[in-house]
Amino acid sequence: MITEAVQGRETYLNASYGIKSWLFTKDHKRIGLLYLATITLFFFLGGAFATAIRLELLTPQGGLVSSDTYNKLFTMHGVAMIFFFLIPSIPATLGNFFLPMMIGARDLAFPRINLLSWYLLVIGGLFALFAMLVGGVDTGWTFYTPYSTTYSNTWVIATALGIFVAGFSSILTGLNFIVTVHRMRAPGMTWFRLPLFVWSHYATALIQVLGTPVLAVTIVLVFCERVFHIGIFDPALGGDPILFQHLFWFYSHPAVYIMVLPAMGVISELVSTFSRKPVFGYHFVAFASVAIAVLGFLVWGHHLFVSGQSLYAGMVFSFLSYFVAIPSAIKVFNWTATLYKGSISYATPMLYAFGFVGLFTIGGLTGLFVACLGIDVHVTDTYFVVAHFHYIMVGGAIMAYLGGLHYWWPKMTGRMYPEGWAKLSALVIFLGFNLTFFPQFILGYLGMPRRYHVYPPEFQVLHVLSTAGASVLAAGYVIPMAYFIWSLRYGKVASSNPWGATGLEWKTASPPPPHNFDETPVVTHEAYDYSTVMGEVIEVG
Amino acid sequence: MSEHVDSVKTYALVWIILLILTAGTTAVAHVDLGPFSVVVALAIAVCKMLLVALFFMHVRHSTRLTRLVLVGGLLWFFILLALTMADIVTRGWLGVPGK
Amino acid sequence: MASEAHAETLALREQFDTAAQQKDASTLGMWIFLITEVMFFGGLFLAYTVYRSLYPESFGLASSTLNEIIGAANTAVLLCSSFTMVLAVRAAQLGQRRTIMLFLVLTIILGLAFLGIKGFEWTEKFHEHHVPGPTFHLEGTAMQGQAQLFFSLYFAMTGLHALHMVVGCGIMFYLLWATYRGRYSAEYYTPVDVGGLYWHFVDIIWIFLFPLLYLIDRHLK
Amino acid sequence: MGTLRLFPDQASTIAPEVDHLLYFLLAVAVFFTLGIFLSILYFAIRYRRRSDRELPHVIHGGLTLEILWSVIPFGLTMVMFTWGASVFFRESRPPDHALQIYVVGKQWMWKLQHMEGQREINELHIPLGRPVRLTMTSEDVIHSFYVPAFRTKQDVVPGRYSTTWFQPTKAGRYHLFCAEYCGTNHSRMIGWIDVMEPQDYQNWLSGGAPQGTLAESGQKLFESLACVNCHKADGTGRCPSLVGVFGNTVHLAGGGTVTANEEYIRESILRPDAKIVAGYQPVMPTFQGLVTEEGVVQLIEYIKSLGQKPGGTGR
Repeated sequence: MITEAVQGRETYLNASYGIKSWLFTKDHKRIGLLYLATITLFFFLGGAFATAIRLELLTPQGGLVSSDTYNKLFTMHGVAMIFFFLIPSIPATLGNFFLPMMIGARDLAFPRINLLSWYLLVIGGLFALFAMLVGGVDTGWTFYTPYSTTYSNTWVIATALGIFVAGFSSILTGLNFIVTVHRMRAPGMTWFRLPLFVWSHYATALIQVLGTPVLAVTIVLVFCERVFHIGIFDPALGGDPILFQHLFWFYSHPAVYIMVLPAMGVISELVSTFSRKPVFGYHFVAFASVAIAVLGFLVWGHHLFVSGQSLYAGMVFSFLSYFVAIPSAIKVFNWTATLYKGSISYATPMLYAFGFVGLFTIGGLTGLFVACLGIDVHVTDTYFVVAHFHYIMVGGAIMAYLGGLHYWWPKMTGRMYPEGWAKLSALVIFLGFNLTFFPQFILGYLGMPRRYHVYPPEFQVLHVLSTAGASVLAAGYVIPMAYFIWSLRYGKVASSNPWGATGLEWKTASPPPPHNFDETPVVTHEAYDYSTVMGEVIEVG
Repeated sequence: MSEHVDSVKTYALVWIILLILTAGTTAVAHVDLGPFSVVVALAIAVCKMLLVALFFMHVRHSTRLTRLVLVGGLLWFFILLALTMADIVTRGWLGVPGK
Repeated sequence: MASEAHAETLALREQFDTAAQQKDASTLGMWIFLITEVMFFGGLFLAYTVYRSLYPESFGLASSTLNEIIGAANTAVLLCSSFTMVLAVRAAQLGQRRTIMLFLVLTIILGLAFLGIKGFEWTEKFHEHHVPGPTFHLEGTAMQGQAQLFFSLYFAMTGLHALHMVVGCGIMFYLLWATYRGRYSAEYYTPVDVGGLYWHFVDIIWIFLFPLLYLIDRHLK
Repeated sequence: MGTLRLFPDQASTIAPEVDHLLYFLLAVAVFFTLGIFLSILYFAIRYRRRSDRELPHVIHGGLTLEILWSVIPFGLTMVMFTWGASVFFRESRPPDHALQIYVVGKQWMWKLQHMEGQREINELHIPLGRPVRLTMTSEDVIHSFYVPAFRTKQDVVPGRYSTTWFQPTKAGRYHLFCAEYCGTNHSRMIGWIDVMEPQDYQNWLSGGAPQGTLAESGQKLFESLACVNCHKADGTGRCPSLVGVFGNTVHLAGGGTVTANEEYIRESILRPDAKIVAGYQPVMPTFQGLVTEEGVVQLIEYIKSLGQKPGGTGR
C-alpha cells in the first residue's frame, strides 16, 4: 500500500511489520495513528447516536424510541463524543504526531508513557462500550447528582470508570507534552520560534494536567456515593448536590478549551501556510493560548447561574467569564489580519480554516450571551446552549481537526487526498453544520429545553430543519472517510513539502523516517519565514 | 551537572524539627485558641510542608521551573477552593427569601 | 571510568541527546505528576472544607473520637521514613550501593509500619460503628448524617493516601531490586531521586491530613 | 406541523428587560460576525494566490491594532456584564407584597399550592399584574422551573428551598417546563401557567373546594402528628412554643443564633437535632418520611400564621 510509494527508503511505516510492531510501538507517529483509528471509531459511534437523536426529534410526539432509550442516546452521544473523541482528538493524533517533529525532537520525552496513555484510552473506551452494549447510561454526560448517584438504574459506574481511566490517558498526554516542550526542543528552537501549534498544545497540556485530576476524584466520590451511599452529594444525609456541580465544571469547563485550543493551534498553522505569511501578532496569539488556559479555570460557575449557587458567586463568575472573551477575540482578529496582503490559496485545509474562523466567531459571540446573567437565566438548559457549544466543538474543534487532517495527511501517509472531493465535502460540512445548528439558537430562545424526548408541536418546523441539516452533515463526514482510505492506495504520491510550509515537520521526508530527522535540525529562523522555503519568488503585497 | 549533596547533619536537623513540630501541633490542639486553632494547625502544617519540600525534595537547589510548577499547583488548588467557597459562604447573604 | 561512561550510555534512552537532558525531563515529569496529585487530593480537601464550614459542630465531635496520639505517632513514623528516604537518595548521589539498599529497606519497613497502624485504626472504626453505612452510629449526636459525612471523608482521604503508600512501597521494592542488580551509580540514579520525590509528596499529604482530621476542634471535647 | 415561530411571548415585567439586553448583544454579535465574514471574504478574493511563486511582504503585527481590538471588545463585554448582572439582581429579589406559591417538584410532576389552600398539579393559576413568589423544593432529584414567556428559570434542588418570582403582564396560557434533566419522563414534566384577569382569578379561587387555607391544613397536620403535645403555645411543653417564632432570631444550644426562616423550620422538622434551641433537650423525633414536602410547607405556613399579630396583614 503506502510503502510502495517510498520503496527503498525506511519510513516509520515500513520500519517494522506485523500487529505486534504496532501494539508495542514507542514511536509517537505510530501511536498517533493508533489514536486516530480509536477516536474515529468513537466519532462514528457518537455520530450514530446523534443521527438517532435527530431522527427522533422529527416529530414532537416521540414515536421512534422510548423516553428511556432517548435519554440513553443523548447521554452516550455526549460521553462518546466528549471523552472519547473531542478530548483526545487533535492533541492525541495530530499533536502526538507533529509536536515532537515541530520542535525538532526524535520523539516525546516519555515514549512508553505515551503508549500507556493510548492503552488507557482503549481500556476506558472498552468500559464505556461495555456499558453502552449491556444497557447504556441515562444520566446525561454531566452526571448530575443526586440523579446519577441515587435515582438512575443504568450503567453509571461502568461509564464513570471508563471516563476515569480515559482521564488518566489525557493527563499522561498532557504531562508528556509539557516535559517535551520544555526539554526536547532542537538547538536554536527558542520559545518564540515555536510554531503556534506547539504553543496551543502546551496551553492545552496545562489544562489536562491541572483539571483532569479533579474530574477523577469527583468520579471516585460519585462511585463511593453510588456504591456505599456515604452521603457526600445526598441532601438527605447533609450532602450538597451543588458541590458536585462545582467539582464537575471545574474540570469540564476548562475541558472545552482542551477541545478548542489545539484547534486554534491548527488554524494558526493553516492560515499562515495558505496565505504564506507569518501569523499577524505572533506573540499575542501565543500568549492568548496561555491566557485562555489560565482564565478558563476561573469561570466554571457560569454553568451554575440558576442552580442555586449564591447570587454573588454568580456575579463573580459572570464577570470573570468575560475575560476569556478577550484572548479569544484577539486570536480571531489576528487570523483575519494575517490574510491581509497575503497570497491566499484555496486548498481544502484553508477552506476548513475559513469555516473554523467563521463558526468559532459565532460560537464565541453566543458565548457572550450565555455568560450574561440576565440572558443565561432564560437560555441555559435550552437548545440555545446546545447550539452554542456545538458551534464551538463541532464548528470549531471538528472543522480544525478535519482541516489539520487534510493538511498533514500527505506527511502522515505520503499520499495526497483527492482535492476535488475534499473541497466538496468541506462545503457540504459547512452548509450542513449551519443548517443543523443555527435553527437551534432560535429554538433555544423560544424556550425549547434540552434533553427533551417529546416537545410542544410549535417547535417542530425548526427541529425538522435541524434534522435535515444533520443528514447533510452526516454525508459530509462520510465522504472524507471514504476518500482518505482510497488515497492510501490510489492517492498521488506526496512530496516532502507539498504546501510550501515552514514547519520542521516539512523539512523531512513524507512519510517521515522512524526517528523523524536524519540529523537533528538546527533552527536559525523564526517560525513562518517563507523566504526560507521558496526558490525563485514574485514579491507581492 | 553539579549535584548538591547535603550533609547528613542537615537532614537529621530537619527531621528532628519535623518531629518537634508534630509533637507541638498535637499539644497545641488541646488549647482553646478559638478560631486560631485552625490557623495554628495549618501554619504548622505549611511549615512542615516547606521543610520537606525545600530540604528532602531538594527544592532549594532546584531550577526556577520546578519552583514555578510547585507554586502553580498550589495556586490552582486555591482557585478551586476560593471560588467554590465564594459560593458556599455567600449563599445566606440574601437573607430570608422575600424579606 | 570507561565502564561508567558505558553505564551512562546504556541508561540513556534514544530520544534524548544527553544524560542531563534525560534527568531533567524525568524530574520535571515527576513534579508535574505530583501537581496532578495535588489537584486530585485537592477535590477531597475542597469537600472537607465545604462540609466542615457547613457543619462545624458535627465535624468537631466526630474528629475528637479519633485517637490523636496514634495519629501523631503515625505522622512521626512517616516523617522518619522520609528521613531514611532522603538518606537513600543521598547514598545514591554518592554511589554507595549498599547504603542505598539499607535505607530503602528502612523506608519500606517504616512505610509498612504506617500502613499497619492505619489498618489498626480502621479496624477500631469497624468495632465502633464509625464506618459509613447502615450500621453507622456516633455517640453523643443525633446528626448522624453530618457525622457520617466526616467519616466518609476520613475514609476517602486516608484510604486514598494509604493507596498511595502502597504504590510507594511498590516503587521502593522495585528500586531495591534495581539497586541490587547494580543499575544505579553516582552518574545515573534518577529513578531513586524521582521515587524519593513521590515518597516525600505522599508524606506531605499526610502532614495536612493529620491536623485536619485529627486535631482541629479537639479542644472542644 | 405547528406554525413557525421565531420569538417567544413576552408576558412578564422582566421579559422585555431580558429582550432589550438580547437586542444589544445581538447587535454586537451581528456587527462582529459580519465584520469577520466580510473581511475574510474580501481578503480571500482580493489577495488570492495568482502564482505559486508569490511571496507576500512580511507583516509582523501592529501594537496599536492589538490594543484596539482588545480594549474595545473588553469595554463592550463590561457593558454586557453590568447590564446582565443588574437584570439578574432584579430577577433574584422578589418584592415584599408578592403572592406566595409553594412548588414541589418530583419525578415527574409539578405540585403547586396556593395560600388559600388550592392545590394544583402541572397547572398554575395566577392573577395578572401581581408579583408572584415561588418557594420551591424537590422530593427527589434536581428539577428546574422554567417559564419561557416570563424568561424565568430556577433549579429546584432537593433538601433546600429555592426562590424565584415574576409579575405577569399579559393574560394567557404559557408553557411550564422542567429544564434540568431529571430522568425518564423529564420531557413530560411540563405544564401550564394560566395568567387570569384578577376578577377571573378571584372566581377561580372561590370556585374550587379546598379543605381550608394552607395554614389551616398545616394546623390539622400539626395536631394529627401530635406536634401540639410538646410545642404548647404557652411555652409549658417539653419543646419551645412556636408562637411568634417565624422571622425572629432563635438562640441555639451551644451558643450561636439562627433566623427562623422557611429553611430553618424545614430542617427542624426533618432533622430536628441539627439545631437545638437553647434550654431544650433534643427529644424531638425526625419526621423525615412521615411528612411530605407539601406537608412541610403547610406546617411552615401554620407556624408563620402563629407569628402574625392579630389584625396584621402578614409580614
